[in-house]
Amino acid sequence: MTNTDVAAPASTAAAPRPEEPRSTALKRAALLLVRGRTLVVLVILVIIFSSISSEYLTQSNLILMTKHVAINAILAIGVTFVILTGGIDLSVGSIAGLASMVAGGLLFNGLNFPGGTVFFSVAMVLLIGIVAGALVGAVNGLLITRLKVAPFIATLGMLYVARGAAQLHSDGGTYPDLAGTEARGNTGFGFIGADSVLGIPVAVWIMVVVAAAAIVVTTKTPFGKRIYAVGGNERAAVLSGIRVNRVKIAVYVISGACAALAGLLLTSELGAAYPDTATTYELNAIAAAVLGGTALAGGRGTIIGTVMGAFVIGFLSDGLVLVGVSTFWQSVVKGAVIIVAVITEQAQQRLQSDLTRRTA
Amino acid sequence: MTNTDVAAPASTAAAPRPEEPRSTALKRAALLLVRGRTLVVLVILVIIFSSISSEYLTQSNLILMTKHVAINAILAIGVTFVILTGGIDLSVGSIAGLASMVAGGLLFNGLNFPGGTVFFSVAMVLLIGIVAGALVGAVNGLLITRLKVAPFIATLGMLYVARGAAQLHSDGGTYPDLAGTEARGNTGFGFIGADSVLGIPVAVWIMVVVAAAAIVVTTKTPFGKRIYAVGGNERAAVLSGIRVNRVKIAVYVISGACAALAGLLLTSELGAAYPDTATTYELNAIAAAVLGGTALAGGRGTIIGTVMGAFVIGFLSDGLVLVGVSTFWQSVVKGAVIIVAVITEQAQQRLQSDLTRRTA
Amino acid sequence: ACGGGGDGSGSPGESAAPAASKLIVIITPSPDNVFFKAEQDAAAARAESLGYETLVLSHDDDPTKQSQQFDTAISRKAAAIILDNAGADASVTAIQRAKDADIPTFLIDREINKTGVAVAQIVSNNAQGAGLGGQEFAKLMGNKGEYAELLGKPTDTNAGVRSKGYHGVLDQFPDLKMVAQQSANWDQAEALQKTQTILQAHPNIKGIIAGNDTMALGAYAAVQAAKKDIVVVGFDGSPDVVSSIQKKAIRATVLQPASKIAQMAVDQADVYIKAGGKTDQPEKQSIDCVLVTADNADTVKNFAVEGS
Amino acid sequence: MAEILEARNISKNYGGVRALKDVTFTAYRGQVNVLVGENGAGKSTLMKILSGSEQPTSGEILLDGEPAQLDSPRAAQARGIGIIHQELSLFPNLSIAENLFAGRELRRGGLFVDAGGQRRRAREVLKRLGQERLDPDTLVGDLPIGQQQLIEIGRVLLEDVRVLIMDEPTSALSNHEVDVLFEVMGDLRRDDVTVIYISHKLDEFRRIGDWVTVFRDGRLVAHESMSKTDTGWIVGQMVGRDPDSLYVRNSSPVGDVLLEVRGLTVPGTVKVDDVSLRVRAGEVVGIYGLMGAGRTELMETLMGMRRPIAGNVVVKGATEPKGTVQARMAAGLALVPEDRQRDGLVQTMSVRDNILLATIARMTRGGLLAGEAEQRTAKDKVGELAIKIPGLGALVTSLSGGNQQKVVLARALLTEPVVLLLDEPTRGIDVGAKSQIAGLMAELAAQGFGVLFISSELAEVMAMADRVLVMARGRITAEFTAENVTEEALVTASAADSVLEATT
Ligand SMILES: Nc1ncnc2c1ncn2[C@@H]1O[C@H](COP(=O)(O)OP(=O)(O)OP(=O)(O)O)[C@@H](O)[C@H]1O
Ligand SMILES: Nc1ncnc2c1ncn2[C@@H]1O[C@H](COP(=O)(O)OP(=O)(O)OP(=O)(O)O)[C@@H](O)[C@H]1O
Ligand SMILES: O[C@@H]1[C@H](O)[C@H](O)CO[C@H]1O
Ligand SMILES: [Mg+2]
Ligand SMILES: [Mg+2]
Repeated sequence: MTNTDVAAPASTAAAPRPEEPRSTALKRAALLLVRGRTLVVLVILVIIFSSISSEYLTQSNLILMTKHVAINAILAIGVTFVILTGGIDLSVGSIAGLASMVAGGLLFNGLNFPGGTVFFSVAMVLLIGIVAGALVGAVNGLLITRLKVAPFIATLGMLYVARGAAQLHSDGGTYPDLAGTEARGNTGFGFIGADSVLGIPVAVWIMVVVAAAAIVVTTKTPFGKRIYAVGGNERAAVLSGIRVNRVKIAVYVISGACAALAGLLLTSELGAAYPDTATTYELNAIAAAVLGGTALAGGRGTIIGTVMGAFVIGFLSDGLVLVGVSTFWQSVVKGAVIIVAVITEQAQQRLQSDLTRRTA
Repeated sequence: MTNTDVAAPASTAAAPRPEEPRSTALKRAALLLVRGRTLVVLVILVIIFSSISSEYLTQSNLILMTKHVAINAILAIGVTFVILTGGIDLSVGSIAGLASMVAGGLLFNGLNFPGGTVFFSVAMVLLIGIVAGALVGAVNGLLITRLKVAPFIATLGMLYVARGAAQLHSDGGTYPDLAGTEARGNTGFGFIGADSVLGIPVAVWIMVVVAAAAIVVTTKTPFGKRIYAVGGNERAAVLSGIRVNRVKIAVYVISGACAALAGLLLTSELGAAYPDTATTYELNAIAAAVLGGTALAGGRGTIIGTVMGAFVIGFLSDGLVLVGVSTFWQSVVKGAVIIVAVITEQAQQRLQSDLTRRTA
Repeated sequence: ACGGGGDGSGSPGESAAPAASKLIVIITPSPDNVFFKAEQDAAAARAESLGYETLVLSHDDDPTKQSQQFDTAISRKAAAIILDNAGADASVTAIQRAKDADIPTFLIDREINKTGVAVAQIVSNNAQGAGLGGQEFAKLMGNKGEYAELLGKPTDTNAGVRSKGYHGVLDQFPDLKMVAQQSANWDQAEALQKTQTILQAHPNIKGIIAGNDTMALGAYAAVQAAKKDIVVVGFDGSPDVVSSIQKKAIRATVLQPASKIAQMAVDQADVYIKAGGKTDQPEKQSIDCVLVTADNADTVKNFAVEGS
Repeated sequence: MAEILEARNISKNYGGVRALKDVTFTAYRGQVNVLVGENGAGKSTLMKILSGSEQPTSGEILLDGEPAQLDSPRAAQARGIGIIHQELSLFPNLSIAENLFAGRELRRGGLFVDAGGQRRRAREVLKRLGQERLDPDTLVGDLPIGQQQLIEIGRVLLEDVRVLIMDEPTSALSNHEVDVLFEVMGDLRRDDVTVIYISHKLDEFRRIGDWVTVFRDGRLVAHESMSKTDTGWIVGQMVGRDPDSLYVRNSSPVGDVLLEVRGLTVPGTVKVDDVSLRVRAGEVVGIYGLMGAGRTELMETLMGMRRPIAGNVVVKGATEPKGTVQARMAAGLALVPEDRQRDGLVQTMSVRDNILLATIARMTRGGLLAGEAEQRTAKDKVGELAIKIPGLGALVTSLSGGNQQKVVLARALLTEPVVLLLDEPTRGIDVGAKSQIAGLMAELAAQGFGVLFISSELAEVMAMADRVLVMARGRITAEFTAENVTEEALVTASAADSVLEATT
């Protein structure tokens, strides 16, 4: 019976087939629901919290929560690149911290030459911070591709090294005031983290730009296809002439740069750089990617899913604070949501493969 | 030239071939060296530190360092069971914290019934703490086997849930005094963490017992062989009639129990239970296992290697403190040592597979 | 472990021969917070000027790490330990262990929940300071309106003492209404994000009182971002907050003489070492705090009011 | 003729795929029951059901006439049913002895593994399989594939089996090893053990089988005593048509030398030793050899996946010095690998993405992918190679084996190669797909490509190649033209120790 249906060409599958419309239609509805699973989780959260607090669903709170989401989303987008190739990056929190200190040091102390001290413009400082993050990412990539260190270990080692470097940068201290001075031509660091444009925080705009760029790169460029190929089957990728090592180094560089950017946003918002900036943020970033449907084995996942995952985590955390839940329950609920969301992911996959078989 | 040698049939390779004994002998020596690689790293560390500080190689300092190693070693032994099956356990630090609070609460407050309060003996409290850890491990195992949640995610979620539970247990507070009273029959909790027997701290004895038991289990029992089988080829394990799910649940239970034990030792040593006990210790435990040669992909690794790995990390950290290296440099050096040790592991594997091929 | 219930004077009855070592180990939380950096620097400088070697460590608020650092201090036969501890209860055994090894510990900044273990507990008078801070906050608020409180780390007694001190004053004003209270764990970034969310939930908030200055800085960053006019008061008197007060941003803080306390601890340790196990000070010593507002901010430098 | 195991009215659905449709199959006691059929016909599925690792959607299983509940591999094992799976299911990280006893370790004192006992019995089994020189402590991962397959067989010999299912046990065995296996099977039959044997190698199973059952498209289409059948009949039942035109021979005129290999040498376990060869335009050249002869290694080296220590590769008269995959691809080589699952397909990607993977950079406009160009290119290739797909966006894993192979071929062709390297292009695919692939090779040669392919099947290499090279131990040991090649000559040369002079 159903057998003919397997062979049916794609073009006819769209048309409803009279033999078994009911269960298929139902299953299709279910599929639609689970495909947008992360969105569904998010909507449920919003409904719950807004029924508890009338402040939750206000425009200003939505904007604020989105701003909080931005930092983790940017970290998570970078990490998603890495995970898509089948790797992992545990060092993003530390890289964010290091970039924060590099930028903080340049703004606060400038760069000391034997001949004197140079101060850079804010734009230059941001660029240097991001480049620093990208360089650390490149070291990760080289360790992984050239020295064949497992990504978990290479980036775990880097987690310690980069954090230590951040602490050494100021001997443990904080760069307290990053406002800069007119004389030094380095004012305006607050813009990216604290200002708004058209009523939307600059950090949110930056997240949107980063996400859009990442979506284009992953879905519309040869490089993007190669990322998926490397994660899907590395040996097949090699045989297809893909320079697997280059792709891998590139994703760690992207991850490092995103981490640095996130660190800089955080620092700008705070107006101070301290070496423990973004400690343990890697876990949130990885959780966002996985919540959004990225497979840790590589080859499967989307940027948009990751962003949704970051929204779920952020809207959840802020909601819990807003309604006054204690920090401790916040931790429990967060862990439970991560697990539950992934359980539904499993359900989705089973249902989906079931359906694509019969409707493909 | 070397070419003939590669082609030599397996059977003749065992006999020394006159043409080129030198390079083979050299390679064999090298192989011996890399097989005990973690030991070599340890010896190098000891040499370096004792040449800097005369205090390093004293008996009392060695005992002390070994005691510090004990906690991480016990955690790492548990994690090794999990990694051998190809899984990962990120929740061990949190489980240690939870067990600490469970025990702390029982000693400090007892168990409140409607009818009154019951206090348990220290032995019972220890048992309950360990069972609590084992239960959390069982939940991990069930999530992973029944609900098919990836180990990374299941245990990441549990990292938050168990930590939150630990905090909720005392509403964030510390159980300050665990000495117990004679009246309540619950004195002596300090024994496992703070006392010595025959000049050796009890914690070290416990580590020795746990390690010995783990070695026997992994190398001498059918269960141990099955752990390696599951990690080596899970599908084949299923087809061999191995109850893969049971094996997996068992390793998470073991890991949870070891984590709890480590948490209890820590608590006993501190004489107080606080909810943040052992935060982020999972990273050190995983690092010890990997340093000791356990492959994150599963199927390869030894308990003894893990213990050596824990010694390297512990002797390194303590050495850095002893010679007065700043905390920040400690972090950098530790990260670097993790990476470097794994790079040599890669070298070992290449050399070893090269040699076994030719000497098999 | 039966050394409890001492005489409270801080000098254990008999002491062993003076330690041969000239090492003073200084252990504090992470110098991320300038307050602790100031402690470290002041203690180290004073110890070195007195001819000691120093080993400066931070326990990052992890009592286990602190305990292991104590072990190291013991194994290096330190002459004394200066400690800003990682937990009022979880630090006791480590200090006891040091005492059992004839190494005196001098606590600074944070107390522990036991006497007779450490030789000295030199802390600022948190209750008195919080009273000052509370009064100033009430005054700045005009004795009315909604406010929020940011609490410190729950494991740190100072967090509780300060909160109690604040409320001892604030609760007397019926029109002052606390609408939110969250712990930000002494952390700047956490204070920022939590304050932002609190401001969402309670848009009418007129003031935020924080348990220390790093949290006040985080809270103020949130206030600034929200472009609101909200009174922020901190505690510590850290240079960053003092300069913020000069700019009329953060409105007040309570200065703890961090450097002075650290120096006192070293001085007493020196006396103790040289006198073979005695100081003439009581164990519990509290140093009064000073209110810092725009009026006297110019006279404050590095956790000290000039001329005082 | 007692029936011991009977599957009655078995159907099996995987989601929407019906792998088995109302199959009733009988295995006779003490006989070798052969199962044949095209790829995907459902043979392995039925065997998985009989051995407890899959459950039927409907139908029942009778053992000794009684309904049997085989809900796990353990349950089947307990009833005396053992299976050698089609895909090797060994533990590369464990020793031979540990592999043999995995899941049913010998015990000492009830608690501990009796390692000594296991080793002893392992030696016995190895001896029975003609591998007495193997040390039971050797790691299985260090063994060549053929020996691994023997270990897999050894696992079942250790069990007390009454029914032994062997799903393509010889796919990686050399002729000699096949002979040993058949001797063992003879012994088993004498011990009244029932064997169910699956193979695609027609000449092979005819030697050993008592009964033959043919599957087609999930149904059992024929069941006959072996002696009453001939090869033609079997193939006819399998493909549902006349088996005449199985292989198409290339007959295009030969042109310039497109690929010249000189003195290529690669060290390693399986090595390539001083190999020289030429492939001309319009020519189909086959490489025959035993497992481990180094043919795959040769191909991989040509393609830049391995580093030679000596020799060079000349494509269209120009030496290609860099030896990276990219450079070799640019020079005009393309490889369709031996193991398409491991080296060919990206399982997580669609048919379209898999086809375009190697040439994706050409599909851009302004740096971004041009969707229409992708769609058009992929569609053209699908049409050209007559690949059967549900849609270009479907996951590549939803295709049948033969069609997956064509997807990899399509990708290779898109790189516009001058010489195609095909490593076992017909391995594990059924007779129908084989003849299609053979036709494609001839067609490509006619278009002026050079084709160099590897095959382990005598009949196939003799039928398809214009010229046959034989490799043994990394060396080319003989060369034949289509006219003068004989089975005997190929077999002799493939077992050669020294380099024979080419007999052309
Ligand atoms: N786990 C599975 N999920 C979905 N479909 C499957 C699964 N296993 C087998 N099939 C499908 O069932 C059908 C029969 O497969 P089976 O492996 O039994 O074929 P076979 O006769 O053994 O082929 P071959 O000769 O290639 O080994 C095929 O269409 C296959 O794609
Ligand atoms: N002992 C071994 N260790 C690791 N890999 C091996 C070993 N033996 C074989 N292989 C690999 O397994 C694959 C198949 O090996 P096989 O024995 O078929 O070699 P081959 O010479 O390519 O054989 P064929 O000529 O049949 O292709 C090859 O990629 C080979 O490199
Ligand atoms: O007293 C100190 C300071 O207030 C610091 O800011 C946080 O920790 C407290 O113990
Ligand atoms: Mg099959
Ligand atoms: Mg091959």
